Amino acid sequence: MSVMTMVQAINNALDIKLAEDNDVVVYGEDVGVVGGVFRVTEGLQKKYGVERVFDSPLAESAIVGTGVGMALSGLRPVVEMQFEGFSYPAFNQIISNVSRMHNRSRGRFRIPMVIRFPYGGGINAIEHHSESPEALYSHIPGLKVVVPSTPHDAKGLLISAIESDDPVIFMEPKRIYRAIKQEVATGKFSIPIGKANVLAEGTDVTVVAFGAMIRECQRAMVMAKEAGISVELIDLRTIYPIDKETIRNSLQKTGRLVVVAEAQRSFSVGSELIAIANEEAFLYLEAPPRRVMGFDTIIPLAQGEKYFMITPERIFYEIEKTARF
Amino acid sequence: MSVMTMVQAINNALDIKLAEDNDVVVYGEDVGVVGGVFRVTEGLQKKYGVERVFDSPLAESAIVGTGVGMALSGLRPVVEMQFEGFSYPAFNQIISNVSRMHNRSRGRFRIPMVIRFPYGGGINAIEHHSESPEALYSHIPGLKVVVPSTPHDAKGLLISAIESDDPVIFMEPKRIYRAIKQEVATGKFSIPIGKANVLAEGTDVTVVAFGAMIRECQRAMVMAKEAGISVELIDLRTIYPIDKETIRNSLQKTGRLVVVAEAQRSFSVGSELIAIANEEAFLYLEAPPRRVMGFDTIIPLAQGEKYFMITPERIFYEIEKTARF
Amino acid sequence: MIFEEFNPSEDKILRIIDNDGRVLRPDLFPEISGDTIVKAWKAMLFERVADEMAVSFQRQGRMFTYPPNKGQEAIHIAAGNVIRENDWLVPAFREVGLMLAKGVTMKEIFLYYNGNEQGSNFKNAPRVLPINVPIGTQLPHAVGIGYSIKYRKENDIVFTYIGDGGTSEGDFSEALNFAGVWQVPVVFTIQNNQYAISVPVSTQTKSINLAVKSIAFGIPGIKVDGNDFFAMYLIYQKASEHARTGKGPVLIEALTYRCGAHTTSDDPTRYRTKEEEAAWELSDPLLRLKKFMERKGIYRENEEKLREQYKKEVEKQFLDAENVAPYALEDVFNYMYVEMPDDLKKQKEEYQQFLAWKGNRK
Amino acid sequence: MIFEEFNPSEDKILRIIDNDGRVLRPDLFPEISGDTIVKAWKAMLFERVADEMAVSFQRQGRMFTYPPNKGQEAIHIAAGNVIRENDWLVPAFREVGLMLAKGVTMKEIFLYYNGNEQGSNFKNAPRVLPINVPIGTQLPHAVGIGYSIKYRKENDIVFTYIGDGGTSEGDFSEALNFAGVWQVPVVFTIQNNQYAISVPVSTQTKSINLAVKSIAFGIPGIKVDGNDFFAMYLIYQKASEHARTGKGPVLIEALTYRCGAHTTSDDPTRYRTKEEEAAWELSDPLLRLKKFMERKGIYRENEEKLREQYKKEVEKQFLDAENVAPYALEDVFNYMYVEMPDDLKKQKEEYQQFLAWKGNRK
Ligand SMILES: Cc1ncc(C[n+]2csc(CCOP(=O)(O)OP(=O)(O)O)c2C)c(N)n1
Ligand SMILES: Cc1ncc(C[n+]2csc(CCOP(=O)(O)OP(=O)(O)O)c2C)c(N)n1
Ligand SMILES: [Mg+2]
Ligand SMILES: [Mg+2]
Repeated sequence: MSVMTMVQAINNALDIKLAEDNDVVVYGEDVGVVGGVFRVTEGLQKKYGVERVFDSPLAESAIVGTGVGMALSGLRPVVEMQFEGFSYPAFNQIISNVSRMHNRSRGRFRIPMVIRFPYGGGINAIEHHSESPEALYSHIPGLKVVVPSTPHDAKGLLISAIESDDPVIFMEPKRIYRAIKQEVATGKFSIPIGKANVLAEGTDVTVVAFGAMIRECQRAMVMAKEAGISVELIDLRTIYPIDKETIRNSLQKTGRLVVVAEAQRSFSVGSELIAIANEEAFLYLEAPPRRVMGFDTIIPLAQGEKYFMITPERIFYEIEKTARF
Repeated sequence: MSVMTMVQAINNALDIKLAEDNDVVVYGEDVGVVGGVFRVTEGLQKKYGVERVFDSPLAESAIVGTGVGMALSGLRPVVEMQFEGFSYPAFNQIISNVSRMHNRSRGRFRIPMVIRFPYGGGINAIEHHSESPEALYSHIPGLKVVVPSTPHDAKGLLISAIESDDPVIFMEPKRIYRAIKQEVATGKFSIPIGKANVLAEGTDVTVVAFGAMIRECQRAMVMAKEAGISVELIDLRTIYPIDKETIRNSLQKTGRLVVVAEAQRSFSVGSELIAIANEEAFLYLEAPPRRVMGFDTIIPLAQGEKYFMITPERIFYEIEKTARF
Repeated sequence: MIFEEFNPSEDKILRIIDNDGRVLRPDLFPEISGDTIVKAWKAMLFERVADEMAVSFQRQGRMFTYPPNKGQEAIHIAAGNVIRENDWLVPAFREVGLMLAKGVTMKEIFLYYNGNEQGSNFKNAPRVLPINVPIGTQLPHAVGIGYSIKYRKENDIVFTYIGDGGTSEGDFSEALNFAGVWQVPVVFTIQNNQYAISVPVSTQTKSINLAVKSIAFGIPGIKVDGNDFFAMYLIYQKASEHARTGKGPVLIEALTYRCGAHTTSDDPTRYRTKEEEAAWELSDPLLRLKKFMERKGIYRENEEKLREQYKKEVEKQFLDAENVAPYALEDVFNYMYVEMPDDLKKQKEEYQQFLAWKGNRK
Repeated sequence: MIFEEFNPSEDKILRIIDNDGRVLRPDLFPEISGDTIVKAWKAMLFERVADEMAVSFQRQGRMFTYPPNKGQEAIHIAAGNVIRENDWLVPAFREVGLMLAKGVTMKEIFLYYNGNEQGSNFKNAPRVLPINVPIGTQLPHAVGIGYSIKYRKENDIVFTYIGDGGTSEGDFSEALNFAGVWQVPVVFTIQNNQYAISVPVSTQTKSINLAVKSIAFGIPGIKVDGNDFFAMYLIYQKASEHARTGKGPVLIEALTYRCGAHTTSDDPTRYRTKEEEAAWELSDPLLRLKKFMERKGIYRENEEKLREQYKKEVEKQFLDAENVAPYALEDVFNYMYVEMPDDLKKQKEEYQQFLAWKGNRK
C-alpha cells in the first residue's frame, strides 16, 4: 500500500501495464518529455522509451485515428486528449471508427484502445477546460465510458480499461486529481467495468453520482444525516454499460432518486438515470426523481463558476426536498 | 397553395429567404451545380448566382467554421452537411464555436446560421447515412435543434430557423423527403421554434415523437383506435428548446407517456422526455413512461434495418402496454 | 531518384506509355514479364466486367447502391501486382480491383452494397480494412498500422487510398503529417478522378496539383498518369521499396477519370460534358494496355470470350451474395462489444417478445 | 515579387536587420518614418511590460492563468502598424500587442484571464474576435469573414493567427484550402515560436519549414524573421496590399521564440536548455530595434522611465479589471440565446430559490 493522489494512481496503472504488456503504447500532446500537462504520464517515457511513450503532433483526430490503426493491428494504445474540450476534434474518429470498427468488420477487428482525458470544472480554468461531456460519449453505441472517483478506483478501472478488448473513454475528474489522497495497493488489481459501487447504504434517498461529485455528495450526506435522512450513495464508476441492477435494487428500497452530476442537465446522464428509474422501479417511486446538475448553459469562466458548480449544500437541498416530498 | 414534397418545401423556403434577404447564402458539398444529392437546393444557384449558392470543398469542419465567420460578420449562412453522419467532422466547430460565440463575446457577436442535414434511417443506405444524432446536438447549450415532420412544417420552421439570430441545427427526415405530399402555402409563412404541435387530442396515452416517426405514430393510432385507446399525439417540432408546457398539459390529462424516436435509446431525447415527465407531472403518471426507440447498437445496414426501425406495430404494442398498465 | 525527376512543384507527371500504347520512356519501363502484363490486363478486364455488372444488378433493383470503378483499373491492378500478402490495404471505397487482388471476393463486395455487414468480414483478406465511408478518416488508420509495423520492426507496408475530394478533409492533412513525423511505411495514393460527386478538382483546391501537397508534410510526392498501367506499376515498385526499406511514407497522385457516375444514384450529365467524357475515353487504361500488348505482339486474348467467362464468375458471386443466410436479429447485437452487455441482451429479449406478440396477433 | 524571392521551398527567410540592428537589405527597407519606428518600439515595450506584469499578477495569485507573449512583440506591433480600423483581427491567444493596437484594452485581457467573459466583449474593438482556445478553429472564421467582405465588395481584410503547433490541426489545412479556393482577403500568420507547450517544431512536422505548407493550398507563402520588426512590417505591407487588391490570401511564417513559459502553469526548464534560451535572447526584437535606432541616432528614450510609466498604466488597467462589478447569476444565462428560453428562466429561478433557502439557513 502507498498513499497516492489520483494522478499518481493513474501513472501507476499505466506503469504496471507498460511493464507487463509490450503492446501497450501511450501517446498524445505533451505526454512524453514533460509527462503531460498534469504530469499524469511523468517518468514513463524515461522508463519505457520514446517508442512506447511519446509526444504526438497537435491533432486530436489523428491521435485517435492512428490509435484505431494501432489497435486493430495488435497494439493497445492509450491516448490522451489534453482536456475534455479538446476531445471534440476527434469526435468524428470516435463516433465513426473507434466505436464501429469491431461491428463494421463483424468482429474481425478489435479496438482495444483507451482514450483518456481530464474533465470537469472547479479548477478556475479558461474556456473548454471545465466541461463534462460524458453524455455525448455515452450515447455512442460501441464505446464504454468509465469515470473514477478516487485514486484507488482510478487505478483499478484504468487497468480494466487497458485490458478491455473494447474501446474505453476514460474520463478523469481533474478537480480531484491531487485533492484526494488515499492508500492504494501498489501491485496490480482491477475493478470491473460495468459495475456501480454502493458507497453508503441508506434507506430514504438514493443518490447516484460519479467522478468529482462523489466527494460533494459525501459532504452533503453529513448534512443529510444531521437532518435525519438516510442516504444510499451509489458511485456509478461506469456510465456505459450502466449498472441498472444496482440502481433498481436501491430504488426498491428508497423509492427516491437524486442524480448529481456537473454536466448540463438536459439530454444528459441525469435524464437517462431518471428514465432507468421509471423503467426499472416505477411502482416504487415515491417522489419525483431530481437532477442536481449544471444549468443548460455553457459553464461560466472562473468568476461565474460558483453558480454552475454543484455544492454539497445544493445537493443536500435537493436530497431534503426529495426526502420530504 | 401548391402540392409539395418536403424537398420542394425546403427548396421553397430557401428560395423565399434568398429572394428576400441578400445576406442569406447557401453552400456545402454539391449544393450548387447539381442542387444537392437530394436536389434540395436545385435551381437556386441558377437563380441567385454562384456567390450566394455554391459548392464548397469537401470539408465539413471548414464549411461550418467559415459559416461562423460569415454569420458574425453579418451574413446568414445556411450550410448543408450532406448526411447526418458527415456532420461529425464539424462537431468541434459546432460545440466549440457555433454554439458559444454569442456567449463568449457577451452578445457582441451573433451567429444567425443554419446547419441543415438529412437524417434518419429507412432508405436502405450504406453506413453513416441512417443515423439520428439529435441527442448529441440537443445536449449542446447555445444551439436550437429543429426537426420537421411534414412539408408544411419544414417550410415554416426553416424560414424561422433562417430568421433566428441564434444558430439552428435543422434536421431533415430524409425518409419522408418525397414520401409525403401536402398542400403548402406558396407565400411566406413561419412556424415558431420552441413550440410543439398537438396533432391529435386524446385522453389515454400521450405519444411524443418528431420527424419521420410522426407518420409511423399516426399509423399506430389507427390500431390504437381500433383497440379503443385514445391517443394524444404531440409532434415536438423543436427538440431544443423543448416545449415542456405542452407535454405537461398532455400528461396531466393522460398520465401515460410513450416516446417514439429512431435514435439509440440510452442518453437520448427519449431519456430527457421521461425526465421531463417526472419533473413536470410526476403525480399524474399512472404507468411507467416508455421509450419506443432504437437499440443501443449501431443502426444495421439495409438487411438488418427492419429490426432497428420503429414500425407502427411496435408503437402500438407499446401504446397498448402503457394504456393497459 | 524518380521523386526528384518528377517534381510535383513543377507539375511534372510520370507517364510511360501514351494513349496509343507507345512507350514514351523506355528508360523507365519497369521490369515486368509479358505474362504478368497479360494477367494484369485480364485482372483489369475482370474489374471492369464486375463493375458493369454491379451497376446493372443495381439497375435491376437487386442491389441498393454501387460506386463504379470504371476507368480507374490501372491504379488498382498495378498496386495489386506490387502489394504483398502481409502488406495492409486501407481502402477508401473505389479500389475494387485491388481489394480482389488482396483476397476480397466480389461476393463480399456485393454483400456489403446489398446491406449486409458480413460483406466487410473479408474471410481471405485479414489485412484489408472494410470500405471506409466517412471521407478521409481511413488515412490515420493506415498511419497507425504503419506505426505498429515499425514498432514491431516488421517489414510489411501499408497501401492506402483517398479521392481528390478527400484531400480537403482535415484528416488527410493530419494523417500525412503524422506519417511524415513518424516516418511510417505507408504508400498513400490519391485517386484523382477529377470529381468529388459533382465538384471538380478546381473547386476543391487551388494547389497546382495534389501531389504537391506532400511538401506540406515533408514527404516525397509524385503525380502519375493513373491510366498508364506501367507508370503506376513502376511507381508502386519505387514507393513500396522506399517504404519497405525504412525511408518513410510516399504520396502518389494518380491522375484518372471516373468514367461512371459517382454512385448509381448520381447523374453526371448534370455537371460534366459529353466532350470531356469522350476525351478521357481516349486514355482508357484497358485500351491503352491492350494497344501496348498488340504493339508488342503479346495480345492473344479473345476479349469477348473473357468477358463472358468473367460475367459468369461475377454472376455466381452475386448469387452467392443473394443467397447468404438471412440477416438475423442476433447480427444486430452480436458485434457491438466483444462480450454483450446485459442491457443489450435485455433489449434483444424485449424485441423478441414483441416479435412473439406480433406472431400471435396474425 | 517578394514571395518569389523568398521561396519557402528553398527555405529562404526574409530578414532586413541583423541582431545588432544593422541593415542587411537596404533595398528592402520599408518606407517608414523615424517617428513611427520609435512609436512602434514603445508599443513593443508596452507589450513587454504588460506581459511581465501579467505574469507577476498571476504569481501573486491575483489572476488565474496567463500565456506570456514575451519575445513575439515585433510580429504584433508590425501588424498593428499596418492593420486598418475596419480590418478584422481573428486572434489565437498570443497576440496581445496587436489586440491592443486594434483597441482592445489590457483591462479586458486581464478580465478574461481572471475568469470573466466580459473580457471578450471588446468595447472599442468591434472587429476583433475573442481569444480562441481550441487550437486552429479560428482560421475558418477568418476565412468566413473574408468571404463576407468579398461578397459585399468591401476592401477590408482579415488578419489571423495560429501557432506552430496549430499547423498540425485539420482546421489549419481546411481553412487555408478554402481561402485559396475562395480567394478571400486573409493574411494568415503562423507565429512559429518553436514550441507547442513542450513539443518542438521538429516533432510537429517534417516539412522543411511552415511557410512551405502554403504550396498545398496554392497560395503565396513566405518565411520571415519574426523578431525583425522591419521584415515583419514590410511583409505585412506586402501581404495586406496583396489581399486588399483582390489577389487573395497569403501565409506568413514568422520565426520567433516564446521566451516565457507556455502559460503560467508551465515549466520550460523541463524541455529546453538554458543555452537555447540564451541564443534566442540575442535576437530579442526589442533589443534589435533599439540597436537599430541607436545606430540611426533616433533613440532618445529613457527606457526605465517608460517602463515605470507603462507599469503604472498597466497596473491601473489591472485594478480596473479587479474592480469590475461582481459576476452576477444573470451573466450565466443572459448570453446563451438572443432571447432567453423559458426553461433557462426557470432554471435561474430555481437556483434563486435555492439561494434564498441557503440565505435563510445561515
Ligand atoms: C466526411 C464525409 N463527407 C461527405 C461524404 C459524402 N460523399 C461520399 S463520396 C463523396 C465525394 C468523394 O469524392 P472523392 O474524394 O474525390 O472520391 P471519389 O468519389 O471521386 O472516388 C462525398 C462528398 C462522405 N462520405 N464523408
Ligand atoms: C484543439 C486543442 N488541443 C489542445 C489544446 C491545448 N493547448 C493549448 S496551447 C497548446 C499548444 C499550442 O502550441 P502553438 O500552436 O505552437 O501555439 P503557442 O502556444 O506556441 O503560441 C495546446 C496543445 C487546445 N487549446 N486546443
Ligand atoms: Mg474524386
Ligand atoms: Mg508555438
